[in-house]
Amino acid sequence: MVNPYIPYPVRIDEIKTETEDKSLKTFKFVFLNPEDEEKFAYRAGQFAELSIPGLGEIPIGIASSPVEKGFVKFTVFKTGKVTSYLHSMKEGDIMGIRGPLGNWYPWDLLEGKNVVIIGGGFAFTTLRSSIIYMLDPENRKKFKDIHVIYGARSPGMLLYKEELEQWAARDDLNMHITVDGTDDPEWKHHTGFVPTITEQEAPAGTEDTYAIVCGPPVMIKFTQPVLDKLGYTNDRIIMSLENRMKCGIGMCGRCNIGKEFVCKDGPVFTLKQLNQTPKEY
Amino acid sequence: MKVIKIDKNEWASGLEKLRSAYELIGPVKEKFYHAFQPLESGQQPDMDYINTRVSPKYVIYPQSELILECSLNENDEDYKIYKEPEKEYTPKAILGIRPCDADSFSLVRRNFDTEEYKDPYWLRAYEATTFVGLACDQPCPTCFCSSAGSGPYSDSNLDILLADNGDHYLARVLTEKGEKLAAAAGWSQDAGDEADQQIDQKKQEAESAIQSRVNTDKLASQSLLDLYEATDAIWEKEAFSCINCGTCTFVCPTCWCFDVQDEVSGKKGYRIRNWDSCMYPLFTLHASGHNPRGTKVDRLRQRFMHKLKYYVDKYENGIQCTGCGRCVQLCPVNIDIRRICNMLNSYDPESCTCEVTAS
Amino acid sequence: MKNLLEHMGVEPERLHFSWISSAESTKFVDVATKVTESVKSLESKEKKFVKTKPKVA
Amino acid sequence: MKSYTDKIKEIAKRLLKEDKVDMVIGYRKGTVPLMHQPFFATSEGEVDSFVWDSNCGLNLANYITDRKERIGIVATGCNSRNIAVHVVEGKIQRDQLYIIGIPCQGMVDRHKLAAMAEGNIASVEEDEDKGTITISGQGFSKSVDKAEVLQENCSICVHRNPVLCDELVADEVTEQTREQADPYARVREIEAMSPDDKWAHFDDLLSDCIRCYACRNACPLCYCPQCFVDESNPQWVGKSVDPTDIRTFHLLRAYHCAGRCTDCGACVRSCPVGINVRDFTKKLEKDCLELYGWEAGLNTEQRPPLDTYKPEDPEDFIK
Repeated sequence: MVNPYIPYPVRIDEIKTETEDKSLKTFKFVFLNPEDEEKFAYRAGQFAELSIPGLGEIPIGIASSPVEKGFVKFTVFKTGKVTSYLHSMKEGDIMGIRGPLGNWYPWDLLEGKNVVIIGGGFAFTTLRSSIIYMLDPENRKKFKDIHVIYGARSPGMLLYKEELEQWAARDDLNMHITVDGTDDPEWKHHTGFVPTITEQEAPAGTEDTYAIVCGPPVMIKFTQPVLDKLGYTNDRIIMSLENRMKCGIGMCGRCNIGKEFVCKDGPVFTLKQLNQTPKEY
Repeated sequence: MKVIKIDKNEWASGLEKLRSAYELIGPVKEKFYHAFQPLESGQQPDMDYINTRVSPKYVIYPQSELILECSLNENDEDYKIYKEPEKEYTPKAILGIRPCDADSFSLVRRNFDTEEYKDPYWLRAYEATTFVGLACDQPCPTCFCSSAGSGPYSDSNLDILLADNGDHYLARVLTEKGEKLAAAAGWSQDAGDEADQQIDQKKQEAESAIQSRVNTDKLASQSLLDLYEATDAIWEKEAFSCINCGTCTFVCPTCWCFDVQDEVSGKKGYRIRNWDSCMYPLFTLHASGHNPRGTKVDRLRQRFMHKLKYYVDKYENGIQCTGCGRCVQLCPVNIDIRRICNMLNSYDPESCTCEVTAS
Repeated sequence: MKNLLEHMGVEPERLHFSWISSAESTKFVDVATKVTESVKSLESKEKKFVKTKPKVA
Repeated sequence: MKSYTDKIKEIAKRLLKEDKVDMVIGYRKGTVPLMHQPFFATSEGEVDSFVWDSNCGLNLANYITDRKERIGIVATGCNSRNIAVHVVEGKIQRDQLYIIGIPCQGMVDRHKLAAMAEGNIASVEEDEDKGTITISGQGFSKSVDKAEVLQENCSICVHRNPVLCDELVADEVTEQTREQADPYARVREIEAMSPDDKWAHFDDLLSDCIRCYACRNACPLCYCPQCFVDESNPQWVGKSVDPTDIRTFHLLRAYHCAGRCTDCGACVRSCPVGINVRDFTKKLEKDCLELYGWEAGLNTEQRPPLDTYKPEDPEDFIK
């Protein structure tokens, strides 16, 4: 019997501070036992429990992409007991990761379709994983047009800044970066909230077009009417939820929305599915 | 399946024989109430017990259980690497468990034994346990097992079913595990041809003695969201008296939710799982401070919707309740699952009304 | 504060209150020594409110 | 207690009819014996569910914390004292409340009666004239003097009449004097033990605790948005059923109630396993009376002794 509670031991290989307020850091982990990396086969959109022995676990979306080998990456916002401690840890430290957990964005369904990725703030992590996955030379041909709309409060709060610039320079991806406001005269991308930029830049919602939306509740609240207006039906709006979790395997009972567990049946749901569940997230 | 006769003195001596192979657990009287406890050498279970306050679920699923441990000593090779603690799952026998409590394990198993994941701690403990049930001839006024998918003689999760018949028990040996235990105890007296009928007769009598029932026939066809949104008709008023303690969930044989906590002692780290309760605000509180079930109305609704609707829809196997009546008896503010079950079952979304029964 | 602790079986010798400034190192040593001695001198050797490995299944 | 019940209904109907209050909080008949349910009525029709007898043991002050409505509330002596504590602590305004005072004759102890019964209790009858309680169930029926099966806190109570109310449902009952009631007899018994015996006594007392927090949540004083046991940063206490953690919870909870506890007994009544939580709180109540001459909730002006400082404080270490 495989014990689903035992984390794989990992070493922190690299820590990168992402944002100017230092509240977000990206941790690159390497598995202590190379064979564990194979067991940890994941798809873009899944999450894992980061486990700090003696302290606890936290569920975090996987920011690295299945096409990146040799490591896994997570971008963590400093907020509670475990994340605060994690932010104080150093390269070389040993901890654990347990997963991969949950479902993923519906890649099979998205093949041959236009994909619009809409993200805000630090919910961009599994979207990064998805973009890298789709841009992989093997995979890019599977998708039609790809749009990415990503916003943060200010330029300094954007995640993965170097990669964003690289993506913006590509011609096989429509990149729309925006910030709520900035006094930087050099800023060459959009200024404005994500829903506004979506209205301006997102393609019309045809049968062939799917939107993946991931961000803070207020962004989702105002983006949804825009997508409705653009013609996206609820089954073509894909969202990723988060709820307080412990086990991550559908057993401990807390993260449910109605009869679905966010950890096991989710975290990815279509808006159509969510309309059939209580709004307990 | 065969029926054997166990004289009561033979019962006592048989238990002593079992001790070498099994850890025995049975009902014993404590200060005020009965509880399932390990039986010391020579100690007999009190088979005339009134149902226990806390259910025997703890035998399989302890309230606090060590699930992982690791060294926090930097010099150790496995420093900070969590491992499963060494535990022995020696055979146990729960003696005199009520059929309703035994049935609860089948309900809980659906949570811990899934296609994708298996909870090794629950499953190993469950598999190491032999369930010797005592049919229930004197139901409590709060018992509603027979309308909750269980019953006073239900044997679907038992290895042996005992029916008290004066100076002896008639025992249905239901499984291989049961046969093994009966053999180890030296119980082999054939009960005769009539015994099966006798048990059925007693079963009918016991079932007719149950006065309390719940209606569940319409639960599956009700709309989940209609019930969820019946705030004015049901939830607001029913939740008023709730004080958000965890009594109902902790005494319930079918509540399985847990929390995972790490503790450190000296140079060792421990990961422990503890029973948790959907009644507590902390259960769902996000680190951001947002709480998707922030009010007691939300939490009370979660508990009853889970038992009476989500579970019904998810597993298509009835309600997540065996009708043991503990929460009804022990809720300090008299929130009664029978009343709420009947309200949900009879809810009419057109008129937003439901039938209120005094149960 | 002492009363309820004493009531549940924690001897008053196990609980001390002192005002010590961060500059008063000698006073800190004195108090610490005094506390240790008073606990050692107790008749009861039972550990009270000392949690070692959590007692769980 | 029909006269009390009728009078409560009469007052509640009047208050709602005259729009003096938005809701009236009382009890309705429980679905099981010995357990009436806290209940609120917003219409005259709902008022007919109200009931009063010896099974109204949970403290209704619990249900008014931070409420904004104008509330009519049924209150015994201890309940009215807890309402006063709420007013002092700013958890409700006095002028939001219309207190329907109950001269209280005590509540029966559900744990004691359960232990006396030879089976499951199916019904409970109270004979007011004879002062007896009759419990019955399958194959048994037993009558006892109500005085014998009162909750312990009720039998030693010296504030049976409301200290704060707008209207009484009946004439005041005679109060017992402290000499008659001897409220601290049990505290003295424990005080007389050796330290290790005391330690063992509390070990035994808490051995059945399942940390369901019914005692805390039934307590009208425990209204903190987050209890110290639920805090994770810093984490004050472990969350398992480790005996040290369980004792820490009960000890600290008692301290948080020091000088505020009215000995209403809701903690003991609500405990599913019958722990006498009052063994902690009663000691502090005694200390507050002896050290500060203080009893909680007797008026709506004075703050409790442990959240004020006076130079003449009897504890010498803080001087």
